[in-house]
Amino acid sequence: MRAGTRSGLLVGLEILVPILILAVWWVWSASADSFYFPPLAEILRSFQETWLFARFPTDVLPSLGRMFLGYAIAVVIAVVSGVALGLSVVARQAASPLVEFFRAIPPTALLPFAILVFGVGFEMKVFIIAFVCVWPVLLNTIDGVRAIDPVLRETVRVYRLSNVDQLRRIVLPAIAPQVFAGMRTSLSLAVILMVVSEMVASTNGIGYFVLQAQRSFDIAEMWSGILLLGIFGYLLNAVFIWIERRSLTWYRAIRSSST
Amino acid sequence: MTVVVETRSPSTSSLGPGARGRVAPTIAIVATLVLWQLAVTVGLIDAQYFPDMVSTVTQLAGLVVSSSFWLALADTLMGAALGMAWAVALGIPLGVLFGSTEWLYRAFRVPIEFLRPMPSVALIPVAVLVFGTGLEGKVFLAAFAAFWPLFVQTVYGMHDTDSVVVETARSYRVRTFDRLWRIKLPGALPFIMTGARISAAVALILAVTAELLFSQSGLGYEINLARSSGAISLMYALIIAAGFLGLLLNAVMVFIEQRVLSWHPSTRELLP
Amino acid sequence: SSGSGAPSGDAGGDASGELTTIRVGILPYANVAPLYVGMQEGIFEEHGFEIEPKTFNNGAEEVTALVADEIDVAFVGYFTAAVPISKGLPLQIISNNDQEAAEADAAWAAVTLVSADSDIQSVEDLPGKTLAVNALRSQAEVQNTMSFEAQGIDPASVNLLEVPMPEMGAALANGSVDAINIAEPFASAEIAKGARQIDAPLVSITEEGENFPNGGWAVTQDFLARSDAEALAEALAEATDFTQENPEAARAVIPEFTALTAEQVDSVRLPYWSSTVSRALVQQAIDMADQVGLLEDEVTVDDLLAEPARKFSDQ
Amino acid sequence: MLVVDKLGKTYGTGATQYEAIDEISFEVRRGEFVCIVGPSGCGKTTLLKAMAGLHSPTRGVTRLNDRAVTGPPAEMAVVFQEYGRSLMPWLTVKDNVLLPLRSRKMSSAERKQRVAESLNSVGLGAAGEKYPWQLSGGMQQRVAIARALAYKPDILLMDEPFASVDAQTRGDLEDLILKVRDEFGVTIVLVTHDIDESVYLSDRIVVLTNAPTRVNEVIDVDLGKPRDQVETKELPAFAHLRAHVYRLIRHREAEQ
Amino acid sequence: MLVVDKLGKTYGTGATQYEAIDEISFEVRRGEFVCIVGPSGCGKTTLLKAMAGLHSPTRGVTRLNDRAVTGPPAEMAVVFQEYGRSLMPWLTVKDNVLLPLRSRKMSSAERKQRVAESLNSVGLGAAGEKYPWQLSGGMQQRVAIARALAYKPDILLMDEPFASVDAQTRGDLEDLILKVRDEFGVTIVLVTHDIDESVYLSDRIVVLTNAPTRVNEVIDVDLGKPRDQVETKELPAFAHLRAHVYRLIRHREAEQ
Ligand SMILES: Nc1ncnc2c1ncn2[C@@H]1O[C@H](COP(=O)(O)OP(=O)(O)OP(=O)(O)O)[C@@H](O)[C@H]1O
Ligand SMILES: Nc1ncnc2c1ncn2[C@@H]1O[C@H](COP(=O)(O)OP(=O)(O)OP(=O)(O)O)[C@@H](O)[C@H]1O
Ligand SMILES: [Mg+2]
Ligand SMILES: [Mg+2]
Repeated sequence: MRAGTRSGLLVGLEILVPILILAVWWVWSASADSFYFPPLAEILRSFQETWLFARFPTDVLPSLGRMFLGYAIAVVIAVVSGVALGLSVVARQAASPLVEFFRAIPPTALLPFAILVFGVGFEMKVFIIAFVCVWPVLLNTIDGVRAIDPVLRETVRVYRLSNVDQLRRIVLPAIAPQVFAGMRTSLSLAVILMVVSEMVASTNGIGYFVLQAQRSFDIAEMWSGILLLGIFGYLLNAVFIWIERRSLTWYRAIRSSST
Repeated sequence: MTVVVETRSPSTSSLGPGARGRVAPTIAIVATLVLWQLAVTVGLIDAQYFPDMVSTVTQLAGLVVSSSFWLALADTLMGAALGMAWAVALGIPLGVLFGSTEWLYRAFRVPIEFLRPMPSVALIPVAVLVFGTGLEGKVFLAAFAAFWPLFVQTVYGMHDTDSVVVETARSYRVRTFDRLWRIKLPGALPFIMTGARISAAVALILAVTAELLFSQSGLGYEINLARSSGAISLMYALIIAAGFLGLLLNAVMVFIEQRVLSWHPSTRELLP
Repeated sequence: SSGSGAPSGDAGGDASGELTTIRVGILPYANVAPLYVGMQEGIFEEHGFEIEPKTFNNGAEEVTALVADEIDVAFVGYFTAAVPISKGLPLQIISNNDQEAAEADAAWAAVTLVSADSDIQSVEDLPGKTLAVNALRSQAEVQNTMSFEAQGIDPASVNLLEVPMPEMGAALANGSVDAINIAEPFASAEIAKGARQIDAPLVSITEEGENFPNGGWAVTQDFLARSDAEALAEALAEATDFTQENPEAARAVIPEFTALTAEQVDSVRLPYWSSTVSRALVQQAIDMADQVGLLEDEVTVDDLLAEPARKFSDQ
Repeated sequence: MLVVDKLGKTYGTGATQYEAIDEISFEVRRGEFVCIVGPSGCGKTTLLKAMAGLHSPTRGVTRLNDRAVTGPPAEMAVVFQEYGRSLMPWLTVKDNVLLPLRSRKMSSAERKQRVAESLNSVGLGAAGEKYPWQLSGGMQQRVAIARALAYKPDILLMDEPFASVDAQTRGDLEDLILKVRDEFGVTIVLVTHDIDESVYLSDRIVVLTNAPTRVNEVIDVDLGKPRDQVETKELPAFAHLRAHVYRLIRHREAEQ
Repeated sequence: MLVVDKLGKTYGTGATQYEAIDEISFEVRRGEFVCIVGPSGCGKTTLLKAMAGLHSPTRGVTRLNDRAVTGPPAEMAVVFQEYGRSLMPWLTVKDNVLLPLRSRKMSSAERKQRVAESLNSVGLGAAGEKYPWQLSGGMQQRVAIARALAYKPDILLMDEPFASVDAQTRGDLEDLILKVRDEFGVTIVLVTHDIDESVYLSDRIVVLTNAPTRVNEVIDVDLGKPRDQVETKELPAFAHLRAHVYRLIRHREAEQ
């Protein structure tokens, strides 16, 4: 019962605080009279007109599709190569300068190359999203593999587990907590890069809409797009946390307080 | 043959460990450069729009002797370093706070997850309006973007403390400060250091991006000039320079990591 | 160096011999050569100004910086200026800067190119094809729409796709687009690589011999209230006209603020610089923008052109 | 002083629900040494953690000086069965022992002194600068004991604290703990599997049954004080008690 | 069969260098049961890991059937002293035991059978669906033992495998291991702190000195087979051996 009231309080907080923030924003923006910070009421009106649900199929769905594809590709590539690099000193030494080099390249600076190789369409955008999302997961995977408990490593060696078993049943579960941390960061990057990639050669998409609005000084529209991005960010994360909780029960049991 | 344990050549290797550590990356870098040159020479990539390796490296060599290049580099580095410093100064303490106080985290989860996917491009008007087009605007964008990976990783790291350690701290009534500073934080350090390395690159990327869009100096500014003038090999030479900055920043991060994580399995296995 | 040192104030202008610092937002294109020529020739100094240029990547950032008082003056296209003005931002243009050429083969602001081996011979072949433009919902979209209408083509039949200008060549080369609407210095470079010019939209929509206005120098209403606003407008106008008369001076300064080499500068088409602008053509630009739906409230020539600029406009 | 009152613990809910402790009641007097013995998995650790206020029991309550225990009470130290995991790998042995003292009011010299003393007393005077992962299992366990001793608690709960040390060291540590109890009047509750040890150390022994666990018997150990590794163990009463405890534990139901 | 030849181990370099094992030589014959005893921290775990090919020694070599051991040999199983950390927290008890069998050629029914049998033999038949962190310390230790038994190794190395189980279970497990040895001819090397246990189980006992460690004495244990918890321990030879081993361990230098 005590646990019940506690979680009830937490849910209440989680709802109350955003409402408070919105209220403050409402009051402040109503009196601010700034061109770039229009009243919240205006933003909400524009939000309702734009997204509920006029542009939903035309702008939202294509954006999300590209985002998920890029994200998925990034995660797969990052985990596969991260495991390889985490396991082999030589591979890690060899790849390290290249990895550190490429992940410091701004995605916007990569656009020319991406356009040349992938054209201006779908593939280019997916590439840009994947290119950026790959690094947080990759680094976390490598570091996660390197942090595997030495006693577990020894157990694995002693019992001569097959490579498949080592990967599937030891390495992947062991690194999962840290990989999830990386995926969480990358998820937000995917949303950001969805917008950046739509700076080029787009005819639809949330990012495209925000940038067009910004360029044509439709500031309330721009904020409505940003609002939508934020809402997506929140929802995606909520789904993510839900999945994570389900897959890491064991981890929560041995980490931090169990009471 | 085992996967999980690093395959290390025994100490009887004819090359010293240091030399061996340099051979593999050298081979990898040379191979990449050769592949690049081949891809352009063979025509896999259109040479009119993508420079070959030799001409880009020549460009870069030309840049290296010009002082304005180094000034630009220093400007970018300054923006990235300050942005990173802010990200560290805010991201880790807030991550510790939110990672250790559940009601706080729950209370601000919505605004946090709302802000996290804010694209920097959409924030540029805000950055320009509030912080201007100088160093401050650049630092703001770099700090804003670099904050999140550090913050998220710190929050995750705070949950990575062993439950027995937590119970130990509780039973000895270790005071809050020590519990955070000497128990939770060190326990979270492996995650935090990974986050710091991600953030360092993000700070650099955003510093360059800010320069691309509104700054008056720095690598991004030079890249923008080169791009808008169609000077392709110059542009790629500058992009490579940005990559080198990333290598430099990472070297710093690895240096720090090896010190603060000397107790961690991932680092201590490197010890003899 | 970043972070402007001395913010310019109203004080210290005319009376004493001290120079007022003016922070000017520019785009790194040949268009803004008059600013540098004027600095070189001491024209701004004569009028009591010291110029501090700041480079931006696009007009929208410049407008934001203007509003944030990060810069005093910005070089903006007429379309870029008309849109925020129609939405209530207090901007005006105090001096005209450049215009499109009168002839298609000298056009520099916008030419439509196709690759050498393309089936497309003229604008008539464009329907059903994809045309890359620098930015949608802006000048590029407006000028092409109008050009198509003027040449009897349904604008809706051509797919416009946004591609940054530096990447248009690559996009044309790898076949992701069929034609590109491109400006200098890229246009010359692409033509040198064999691309064929099939249109120059701003030439197609004007009468024989007319120069369509391209861009001018914008300030905020606050700046206009300053006593030295007019002097700045005069200085800009003088520099603009001097540059048009001395193209070699222009070619000499361009490498300073772009990454173009001296040889490249020699081969690019230069803008047509003029401090005067036709009110009728400015009105046409506004109408075109309105027609494409870019404007919110109605904008007149007088909303767009500030007092000093109007003085220089031919009636 | 410390009263365990009808304490019960059920882990989990629904299908995976497991009743570890049915109902346990006993009390520990001030300055008393009580050993808890019982079959593996019967709930000794669970019981100890509930007494330490680390777990909340499903039923019943622990009372310390008539106040219900809801969190770890001040002046109580715990030596965990998972000693290895209870040491911070990022702190040296010295700092591990020092950590709980930081929140206590005393001069830093005094702290250092206490750390050095307690490390010496467990035979690890030379290992202070090492890290826990550079120590053997038995050494780690002794660090955990040293940490508890340096804390100078009023109540000391220990969960199989000597499981990983050799016979000689075990004897030494047993005597050390007895000495600490006599000197400072510490109340000690110790879980052990070694029946000799339980008889040797205790004033009373609480013998538990298999899960769902109850108290099988509480045995008074009247072997007098002080105890001596050789002499005490040669007493006929010792042999008798030992056999008695052993028989109690043997009487276990088939498989749990 | 298994020969430890002048094996030595020095941890670290420079100032923090620590010589754990000076030089150890002994051999284990096929089907033999050898116990290793020695003071806490003397290098028993280090020695065992070197024999398993998990560490490379600083000096000397281990040979298995005349071939130097450089990695864990096939058909060898190890029960680690840190049993808790050697179990995968994401796998159920059953899957933990099953894991090493996956790479062995046998039908899946046979695998299941083996898992069930070995879990039953350590008294955990009912805990198969639980996760390691839902078990008590002693139960975890028994899972680690079950995993080694299910693997049916030719050589079994165990590092204090019964440290966390109660006296009754300990006796049962001791007899279980002896039975396994007799049935399958497994060669067993076991590290223990319990002197009774070492005498009861062994054919020979290797007694180690303090660090830097050498072999103090190798004792032949002629107590015949089979052994019995009651009868064997009543033999005069048992008491004699036990006292002998105890004396050897007592003869330790001051503080290490
Ligand atoms: N987190 C948990 N979830 C579910 N069951 C648990 C949990 N912790 C312990 N148990 C169960 O409770 C019972 C008692 O566990 P406990 O650790 O208290 O035993 P113990 O007496 O300390 O045993 P040992 O002597 O082996 O350490 C065991 O059967 C165990 O499986
Ligand atoms: N990774 C390491 N780095 C440095 N020293 C180490 C390391 N591992 C072990 N040692 C040292 O080597 C010595 C022997 O350790 P080992 O674990 O082999 O002892 P042990 O005989 O198994 O002791 P116990 O009975 O307590 O388990 C100890 O003094 C220990 O401090
Ligand atoms: Mg226990
Ligand atoms: Mg050991």
